[in-house]
Amino acid sequence: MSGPQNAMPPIPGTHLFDGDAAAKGFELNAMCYSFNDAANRQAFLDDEEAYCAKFHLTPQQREAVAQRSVLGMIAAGGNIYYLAKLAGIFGLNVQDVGSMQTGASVDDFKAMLFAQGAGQSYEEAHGAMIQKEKVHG
Amino acid sequence: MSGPQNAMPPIPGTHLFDGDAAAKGFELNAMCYSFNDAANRQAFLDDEEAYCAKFHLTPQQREAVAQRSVLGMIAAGGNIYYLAKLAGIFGLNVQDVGSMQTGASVDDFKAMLFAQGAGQSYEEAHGAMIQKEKVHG
Amino acid sequence: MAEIVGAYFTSHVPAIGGAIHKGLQQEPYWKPFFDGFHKVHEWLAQVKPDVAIVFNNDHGLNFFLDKMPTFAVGAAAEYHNADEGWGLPIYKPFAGHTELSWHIINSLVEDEFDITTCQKMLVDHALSIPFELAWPDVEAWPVKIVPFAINTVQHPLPSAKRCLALGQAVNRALQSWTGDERIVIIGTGGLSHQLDGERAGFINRDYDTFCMDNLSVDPAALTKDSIHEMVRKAGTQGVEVLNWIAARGALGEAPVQEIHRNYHIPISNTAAATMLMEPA
Amino acid sequence: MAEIVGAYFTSHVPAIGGAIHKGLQQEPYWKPFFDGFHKVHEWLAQVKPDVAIVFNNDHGLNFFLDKMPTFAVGAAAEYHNADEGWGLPIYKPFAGHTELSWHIINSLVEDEFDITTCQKMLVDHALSIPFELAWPDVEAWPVKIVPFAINTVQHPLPSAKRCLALGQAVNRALQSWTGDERIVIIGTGGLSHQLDGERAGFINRDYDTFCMDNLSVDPAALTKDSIHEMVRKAGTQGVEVLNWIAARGALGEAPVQEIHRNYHIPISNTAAATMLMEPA
Ligand SMILES: [Fe+3]
Ligand SMILES: [Fe+3]
Repeated sequence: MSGPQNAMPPIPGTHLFDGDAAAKGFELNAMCYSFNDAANRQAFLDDEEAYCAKFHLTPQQREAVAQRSVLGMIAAGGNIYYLAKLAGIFGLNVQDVGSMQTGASVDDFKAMLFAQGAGQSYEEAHGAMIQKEKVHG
Repeated sequence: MSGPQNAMPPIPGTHLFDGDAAAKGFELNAMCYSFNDAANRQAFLDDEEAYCAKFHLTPQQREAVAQRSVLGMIAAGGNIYYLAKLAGIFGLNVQDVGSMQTGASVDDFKAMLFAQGAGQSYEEAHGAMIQKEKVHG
Repeated sequence: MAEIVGAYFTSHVPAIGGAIHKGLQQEPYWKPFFDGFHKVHEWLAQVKPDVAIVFNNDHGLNFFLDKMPTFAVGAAAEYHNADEGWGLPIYKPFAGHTELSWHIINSLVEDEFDITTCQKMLVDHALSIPFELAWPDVEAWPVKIVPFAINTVQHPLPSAKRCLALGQAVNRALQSWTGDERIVIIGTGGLSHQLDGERAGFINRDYDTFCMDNLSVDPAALTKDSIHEMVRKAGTQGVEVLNWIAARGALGEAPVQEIHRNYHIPISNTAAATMLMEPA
Repeated sequence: MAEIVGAYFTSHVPAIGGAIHKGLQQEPYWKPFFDGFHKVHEWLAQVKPDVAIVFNNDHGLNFFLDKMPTFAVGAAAEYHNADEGWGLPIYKPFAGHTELSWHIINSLVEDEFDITTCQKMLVDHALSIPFELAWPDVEAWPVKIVPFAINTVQHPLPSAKRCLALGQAVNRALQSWTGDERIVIIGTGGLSHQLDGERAGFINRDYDTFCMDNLSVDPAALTKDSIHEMVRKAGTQGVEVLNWIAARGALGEAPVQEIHRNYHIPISNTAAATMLMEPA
């Protein structure tokens, strides 16, 4: 893709949902979009394999969904606004999802947010969180 | 509606499908849009009353559809691109629809088009058509 | 002639809806955020708007990637919320102001904005939560709405400059509207936050402060960054500040004063902010 | 670098598809129209395009009034035709050029065009018939496509000036594309016709001639009329000439020469026209 943003220095830990991602992730996002409907959420819970097949997920997408890997889903073109609906099926909120992506516990992820509220920069708060995971993880 | 075009002198015999019309005609156009699907066309043919009820046509719209009045449907907010799909159910093409709206026979409507092809202006060709309808009609 | 009474800006994090539903407004976690709304209630009671022009973004309820508009404008008589996938209670419906919608749509297309016109449009928490915050405990909303949805989902997003211009064009449309409504402008979303990627949890107080300091007095200052730079500074979802920028544009180019500000980190993963502005 | 080989314009009346289907090309009614395509076939065989940028309009197959975009751009890998309500045979599918689509989309949004991006898009007779006319009897289309749908259904329509500017912005996008494709620009629809109202059957040879005479040498001449004036002169559906104007814009601002023209009244209710243009 030759969009103007490709000339830009990348943003660490950040994946823009651009044309490449949108093209790659169409099926996965379509499946997640279907979860606006409660009956579809139930159908996924009843038979995940069949439901994913119905949406023609790519092998990479299917694998990421099976592993509940949010970063894997994003790498496979998933957009967080749609993925959040899949997370909702499992009762996961955006802090759970944040924890899954950062490798920190949910409590440590929350503490990182509070630290920013208390005046730390993201870099300070994030650094402390990662340090803690290393020690306790 | 206070769109800029309202300041314009009206165009005789012409109904712009503007916001007023689009708002007024939504249900009728939604029904006609559904006729892209063959099963829906059949459902309309099987039970016109029930099918119109399903789309909540206004009384004015229902009346115009019942009377097969194209001008009536346009007055009720119908857009010709969608209405053409309703006309298609009855095997009517755009020249049939032209005849219905001008009050001329289909042959005379076609002759009016040929006359423009032969070099007459619309006003001349249309005038002749109307004259003929008066004599024969 | 219609009067623009001012603008109301707020974050719209879904969890806020949960807190309202459970009555947690006085809990220590929520109080610093909800306390920012006393002034909003007071102001709204005083300026008594009857129409709201709302700039927000869809989060995958009404729009999908099959047809993703840059700018969508509602022209419906009613707007409904629906299940967004979390099985939460459905928010109250909104009455549309269709005549004003079409007036604005006509004016915007004349002004070379290539909008998508929506005679049906589901609205999600990005519209409902700011209303729940502004008018708690009402049976029905006291204002009719004209909603705008700005694409903050799929890049390329419209630039901040284009969003400000959109808002300014809406202001011109309102200037030529002959009704006598009292109009409030609403911008929702932001401020800095990032839900996705290894940088999830990113917040940027400095950038948010820059945005809040300049929005009233020099909104063009917010339009100097490219979308890419805005994502870097505000986070992937922090670009929702585009809604604020468009809303600021709709206040017009005459001087505007900030009359209220509240800012609190964190609400969910987000730096939550609330502001009020009035014509100076 | 990619090369723009030229532009092909044609009417797209549904009845043409019926005539092709029934093999009526040599019938007296149809011959004057189909004879205009010998030169098109010859030219395409000579310039050998492998990508087509197509400006056309949806007739109620892909878009409805719930979400009506001013300008929609396809970004799909495949585009399918479907039943348009008349039960006619379904036309062949088209391969999309997704990379070029996204390049153009990025460039257009950067250029402040507020497009709707469509990763799924059904295409109707307005796209299929020009292809059936240009490449009769092929198994599969020899070009990949990037389709544009311009709103000619629901007023307000984009002005002719805005459509020309859209095309010119597409040209800029093509100039910055690093592929080596041979690109043909296609504009479909028109010329003068009116299907609805008491003025149904209206045709205007003088206005069509003005459009065809100026399109190559002075396209801006076609942008002086408001949409309202264009409807007056071209008929309610004659405004499809907006597709031709956008396509002309995509040829760029360097000189262009007309190399072929055919014009015949009537095909169905329409003044049918076919043109070819090349960089001068
Ligand atoms: Fe949001
Ligand atoms: Fe057409």
